[in-house]
Amino acid sequence: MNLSLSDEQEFLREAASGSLARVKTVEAAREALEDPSALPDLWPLVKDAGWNGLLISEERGGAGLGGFEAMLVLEECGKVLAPTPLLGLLPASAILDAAGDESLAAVAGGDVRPAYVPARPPSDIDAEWSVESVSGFARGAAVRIAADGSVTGTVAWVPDAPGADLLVVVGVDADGAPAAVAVDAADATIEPATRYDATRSLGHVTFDHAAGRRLQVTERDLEYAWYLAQTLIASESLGSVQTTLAMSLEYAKERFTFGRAIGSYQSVKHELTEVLRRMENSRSLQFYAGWAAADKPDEFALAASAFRNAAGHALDHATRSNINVHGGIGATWEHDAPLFFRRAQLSRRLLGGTHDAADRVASELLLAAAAA
Amino acid sequence: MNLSLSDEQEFLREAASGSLARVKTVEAAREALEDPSALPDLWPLVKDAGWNGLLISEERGGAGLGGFEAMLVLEECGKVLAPTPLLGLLPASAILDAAGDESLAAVAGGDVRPAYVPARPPSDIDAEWSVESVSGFARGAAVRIAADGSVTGTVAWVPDAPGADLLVVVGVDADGAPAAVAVDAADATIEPATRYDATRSLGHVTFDHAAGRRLQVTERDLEYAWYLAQTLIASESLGSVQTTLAMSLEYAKERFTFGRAIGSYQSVKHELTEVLRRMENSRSLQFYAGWAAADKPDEFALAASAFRNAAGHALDHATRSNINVHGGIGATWEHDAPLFFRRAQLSRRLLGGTHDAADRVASELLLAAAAA
Amino acid sequence: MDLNDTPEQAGFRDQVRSWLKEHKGQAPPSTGDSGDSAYIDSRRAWQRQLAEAGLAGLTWPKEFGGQGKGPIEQVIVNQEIAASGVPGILDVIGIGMLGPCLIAHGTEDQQSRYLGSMLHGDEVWCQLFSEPAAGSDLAAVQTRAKRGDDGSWSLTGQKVWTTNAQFAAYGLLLARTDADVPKHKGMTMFIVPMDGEGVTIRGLRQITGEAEFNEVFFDDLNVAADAVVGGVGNGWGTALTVLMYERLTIGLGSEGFGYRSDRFAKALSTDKAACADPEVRQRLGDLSTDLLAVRFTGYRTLTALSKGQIPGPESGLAKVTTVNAAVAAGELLADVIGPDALSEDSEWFHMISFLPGLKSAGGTEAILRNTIGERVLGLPPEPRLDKGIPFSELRAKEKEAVG
Amino acid sequence: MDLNDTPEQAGFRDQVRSWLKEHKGQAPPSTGDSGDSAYIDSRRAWQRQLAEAGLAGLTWPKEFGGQGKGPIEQVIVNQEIAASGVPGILDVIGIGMLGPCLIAHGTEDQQSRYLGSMLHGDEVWCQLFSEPAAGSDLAAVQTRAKRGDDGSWSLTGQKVWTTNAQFAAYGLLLARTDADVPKHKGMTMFIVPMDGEGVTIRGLRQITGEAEFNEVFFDDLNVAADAVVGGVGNGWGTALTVLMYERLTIGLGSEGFGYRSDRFAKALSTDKAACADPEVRQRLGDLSTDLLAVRFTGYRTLTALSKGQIPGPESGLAKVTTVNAAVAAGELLADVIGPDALSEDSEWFHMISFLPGLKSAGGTEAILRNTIGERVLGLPPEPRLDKGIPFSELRAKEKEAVG
Repeated sequence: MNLSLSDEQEFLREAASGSLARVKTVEAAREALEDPSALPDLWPLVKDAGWNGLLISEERGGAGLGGFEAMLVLEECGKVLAPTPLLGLLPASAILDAAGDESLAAVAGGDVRPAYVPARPPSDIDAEWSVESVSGFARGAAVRIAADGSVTGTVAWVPDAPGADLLVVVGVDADGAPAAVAVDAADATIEPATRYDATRSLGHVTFDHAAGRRLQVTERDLEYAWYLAQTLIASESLGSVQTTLAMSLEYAKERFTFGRAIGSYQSVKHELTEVLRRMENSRSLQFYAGWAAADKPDEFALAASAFRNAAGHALDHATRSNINVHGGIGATWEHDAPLFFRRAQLSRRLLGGTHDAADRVASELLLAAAAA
Repeated sequence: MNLSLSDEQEFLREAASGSLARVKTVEAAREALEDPSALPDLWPLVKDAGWNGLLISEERGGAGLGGFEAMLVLEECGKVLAPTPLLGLLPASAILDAAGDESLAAVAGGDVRPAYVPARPPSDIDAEWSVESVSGFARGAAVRIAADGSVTGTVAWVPDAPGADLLVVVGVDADGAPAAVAVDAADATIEPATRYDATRSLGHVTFDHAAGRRLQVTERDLEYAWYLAQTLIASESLGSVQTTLAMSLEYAKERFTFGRAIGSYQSVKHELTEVLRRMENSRSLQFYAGWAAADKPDEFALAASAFRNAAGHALDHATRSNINVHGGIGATWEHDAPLFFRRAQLSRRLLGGTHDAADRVASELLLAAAAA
Repeated sequence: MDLNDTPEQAGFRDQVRSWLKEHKGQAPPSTGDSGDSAYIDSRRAWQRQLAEAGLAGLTWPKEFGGQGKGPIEQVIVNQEIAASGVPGILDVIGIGMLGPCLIAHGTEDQQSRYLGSMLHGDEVWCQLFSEPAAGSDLAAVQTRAKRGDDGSWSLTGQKVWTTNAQFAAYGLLLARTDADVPKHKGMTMFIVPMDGEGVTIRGLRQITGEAEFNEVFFDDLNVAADAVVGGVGNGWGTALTVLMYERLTIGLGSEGFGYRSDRFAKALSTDKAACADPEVRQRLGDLSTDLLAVRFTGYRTLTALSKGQIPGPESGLAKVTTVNAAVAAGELLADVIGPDALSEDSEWFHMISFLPGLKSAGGTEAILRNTIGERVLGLPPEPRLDKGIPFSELRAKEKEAVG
Repeated sequence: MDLNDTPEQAGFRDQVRSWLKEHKGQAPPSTGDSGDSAYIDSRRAWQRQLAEAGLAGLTWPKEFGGQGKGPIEQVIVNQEIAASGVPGILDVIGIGMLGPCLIAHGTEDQQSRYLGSMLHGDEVWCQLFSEPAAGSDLAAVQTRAKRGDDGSWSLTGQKVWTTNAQFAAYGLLLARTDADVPKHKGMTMFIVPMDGEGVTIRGLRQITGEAEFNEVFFDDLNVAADAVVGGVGNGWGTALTVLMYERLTIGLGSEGFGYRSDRFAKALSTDKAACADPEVRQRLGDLSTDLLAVRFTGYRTLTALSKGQIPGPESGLAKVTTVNAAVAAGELLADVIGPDALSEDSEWFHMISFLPGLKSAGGTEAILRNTIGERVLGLPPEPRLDKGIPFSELRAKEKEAVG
């Protein structure tokens, strides 16, 4: 029984923390709300660190690391709201690596930046692969991949699609079976769709018989990519929770009211303990997801969905508590608290959202119960 | 603008409180968990007070009062967990009165005790009248009323059915249209189904081509009966919340820990303020329901459902808080707190439950939005 | 139980309604840019019209230009103004809270100098109580007033969360005049000119990006001895009067800040998938239950007012309910609509962004629950560590604890 | 990151498993009536068998009959016992918490007299700390111990929430020996015979109707001077040792009291209407998320234990999560199944009824959050009004305040 980080993992985390600390990402997150050009370009930093090749096998020029290591890097990004393109890149690179695709050397070398155009796997009550809609409660149909590899359809709110070179698209073939293709970004229409959180690059991606290269992958690979993306956005949230809690604690210790530090009042103390509780639960589920990614593939869907659900809610709760603890000042433009609040509100609704993740936890458990 | 009780209403409430105070109903609620014969027979008290004729027109021998007055009486019953048969009787008498039925004199005189065998009206997304199932999440089909008035079907968890003389049954005719019949209780099978809360008389009622007397009522009358029942069980809950809060407050003021009365701690203070908040919200909605019952029939479904939803949750919250505030002692057999907890857990799941009431609030609002 | 007007009230309502029908063509738009002086001027002019028609200062005594009527009449005016779609008075804070305070505690000179031009919108007022280190704990104000040899006062300090400061003529300011006595005892209330030398006003941007409040800095502002309201050292009592009128104004106010269940239901009703989803319906049902309750809590408050009672602290619970239900509505709408609900041009952007801060406006929920637990439920107070200690020593202690 | 056993651990697990396989036929049923002495005797005999096989007191030093192993080996034994469906030791409290306290603080005579028979189940022990007026605030115990001229002690008072008292031979009792010093300083720990003269044991029925705990009354019970554990006046320190081992025992315990998401999902899976309902699914998904997290929090605790660390107060958060998730599960099951879920013969009756009380067992959630807020997050403590005040004066103050 050893649920702790290896020395290599600790090193990876510290290196990530160190290189991200050299950029004023949080300040940029505020400025970019009014001036998108204020966002720093972190692509050189990503390449320097080799994160673009993190999930690519060593024999193909990558680092050959696993899902858990990717989560650790995203957690560091989440701590400082760093606008890296990793949420789109990493699941894409995992699919490309599974397929042994010809683009891998260029991706590992940082010459080509891929982005994942996701589709959600079926559940116990929904037999279809589906995608995000531009608007409204109903999910959209997966893009259709013709026998010649050409692609048609729309996927909304695709992370890191703007500026990507290569789109790794999950859809269904003529028989409704899941499939994936690589599409040159120039052959798709990508409508930038940044909302509320300037650090989150999003696009609505539309294909109109776009030429695609079929990728030789299994259904399992495509499921893995979806759940990997869930764990990455969850890890970002877990990172943001830590920063938010630290901010709350600092203020709760130094701010006085009625002659006492506000952190001595039960209402504040218990609220921050609740943030800690949710943070620790999310941390535990990150370990579950990391372990399942490597050693227990049958539970990865359950673990990743539970992690996503817990971390998304933890961040929402933490950012609201942070504003509460700070009183009015926490709701002002110049304060950092609103930036994390914006992150929480948007992130919770991407990639199926925490709502879908909770449903997926139920789905996995009900499937297992029915099979038992 | 005058949202307060009239002198007559105040008198009705005080009289109810006074006569119920003469019976040790709370002690009986505990004893009856092990010995059902310990329950007092409150039927003579009900007749003395004239509550059996409360909703029957004066010209038919009743008091000719309205829904709001009925709510006030049930609230007093709820304060002391009094096992009166009013939850079953009052909606039944309202239907009989609307029909001008021949049984009214006997009901008003207390010689015949009727019980309402309910059916839930359709909603925006469920076109059928339906009834409680014995078990499981799906609702049951309404009983079928043949052209000759005979009735077939089962309705589970019918309040006050055991011991009733006359069943006022809501069902659907051969065309699926709602209808009501009066059935002699001897012609039905009534399986007693008391659970968890010994003060709540319940039965599963089965009709097998039972002879029934068609009642000349409108669909509106049958809807009214359902929503009236919602407001009555909600009023009981509101009464129970008040007793529970008083119990918590007394203890919070006299119990000391770490040198302070526990009520001085924010965790206790804020939890009890939350009980107050929910209680006051329920009270406001009781006024809404009472006003709509008399003056705004188009909003009665919305008002009654909102009241039911608020009061059911308020009581659940209040009884759990009460146990919390009392610490371990509040979870012991000899304490009164568990009796109110039992009341909360069972009541919230009868007559569609708070769950259905919340859904109905949505239904009414969405219907209104679609119509606007 | 009767939700209808009495015959007298109905008559008054008819009067108000017909005046509004006749004059609504002259009204400015209900919303506008508060930094645009032309818009503000149009609102001043409209307030003057309302005042001259007897539709402003309803509850002010007649001798001060008011109508000498009761709170129910004020509500009738509020309701009719809302129903006709025109804006109400510009200076809600002055007429609702600060004017009544001058009526209660001001000198005759102050009353005759300020109340008329306040009522007619010629001079708008703002409330200068909160400070960065004195929010919920208002008695901790640090803005310092020093008396000069000539009896005039010099004010230095910072106020925050000031609504309308950018176009106000005067402010009512709570300052510390004696730091060597316990904190509730060393304060005094002043009238200050917002264009005085040493006054700097700075917009304070919120999450939304809009400057809904201001910070106001005082650097050695000089005011004459007659600027004191209610006597030197009596500032806390004077402030409590303002806070009591604040509760009253909120009690008379609209139903829950415009957060209405029918509005949310309408927005959801066009999404058929959402309308058929049991979880969406539960959430809509629950939050609507709360908002409907608040509406009738408002009627209960009015009932109490019409009987001459003043709303107690428990009316603050309606704010808690409203804000939390509106947060739940924002959550639901964003879940159903998706990220576009968060777009700056979305109908819901402001609500979703503004509510987290609103939760702590006017005292945090925790302070409110403390007050209600103690004053309404009779629960014992928290131990107070600041009782009887000179203000200057308190500050020193805090600094030491953090240092 | 590795959830698997090391080779040594795997070897030990095999050993345990094969012993259990061989002997499970001799085990009594896992549950039975604790008032039935034949059943209790069968559990004693089974504990003796486990002890003789080296499967009890794993972490006790060898010199006291234990195995001198680490906590991970204890977990392995717990897991294998649970997996094989046989009951574990009868006297979890004695072996997990009270024995270790005697090992730490007891005299040699006490150790040799009591530990062996405790380990073998011949003499079961109970913990006599809580009192009606000393629950969360354990240092407020009022049970009085008076020293006689011969050095023996006379004990009078009432204890409550005592598990196993009805068949225990001895209890470890916290009593006040000096009321004239501040409350943490005037306490002493005693070994008391449960069949002594003046001891009355009464079952304390819970909401469920079952007597899961006892009240124990002491009326002038006489114990000799050598009944003191850890020295006169050192009772608080001795009690803290027990509480530390309590946390450890819980940390080593099963996953969340048997409240597992797969069990709840199985119960729901047969109701097709419920399985297709998005609201039911959200609730199942949310509570299962929490229970899955607790499982891995347990593994994190084990990781810490295997590195020689002792679980900190934050492990109490797992209890909060578990209890609240199980309450949510009870709610959901009752909503889906209907009133029959509340029937006494329902699988869920006990859980639904027992949980509200469990929330306050072992300190309320509020106390737990205080402790974690202060010790883990470093937030400042509440002002303590009882500091340094003699216990007798505290009581008098309280009485005055209520009177």
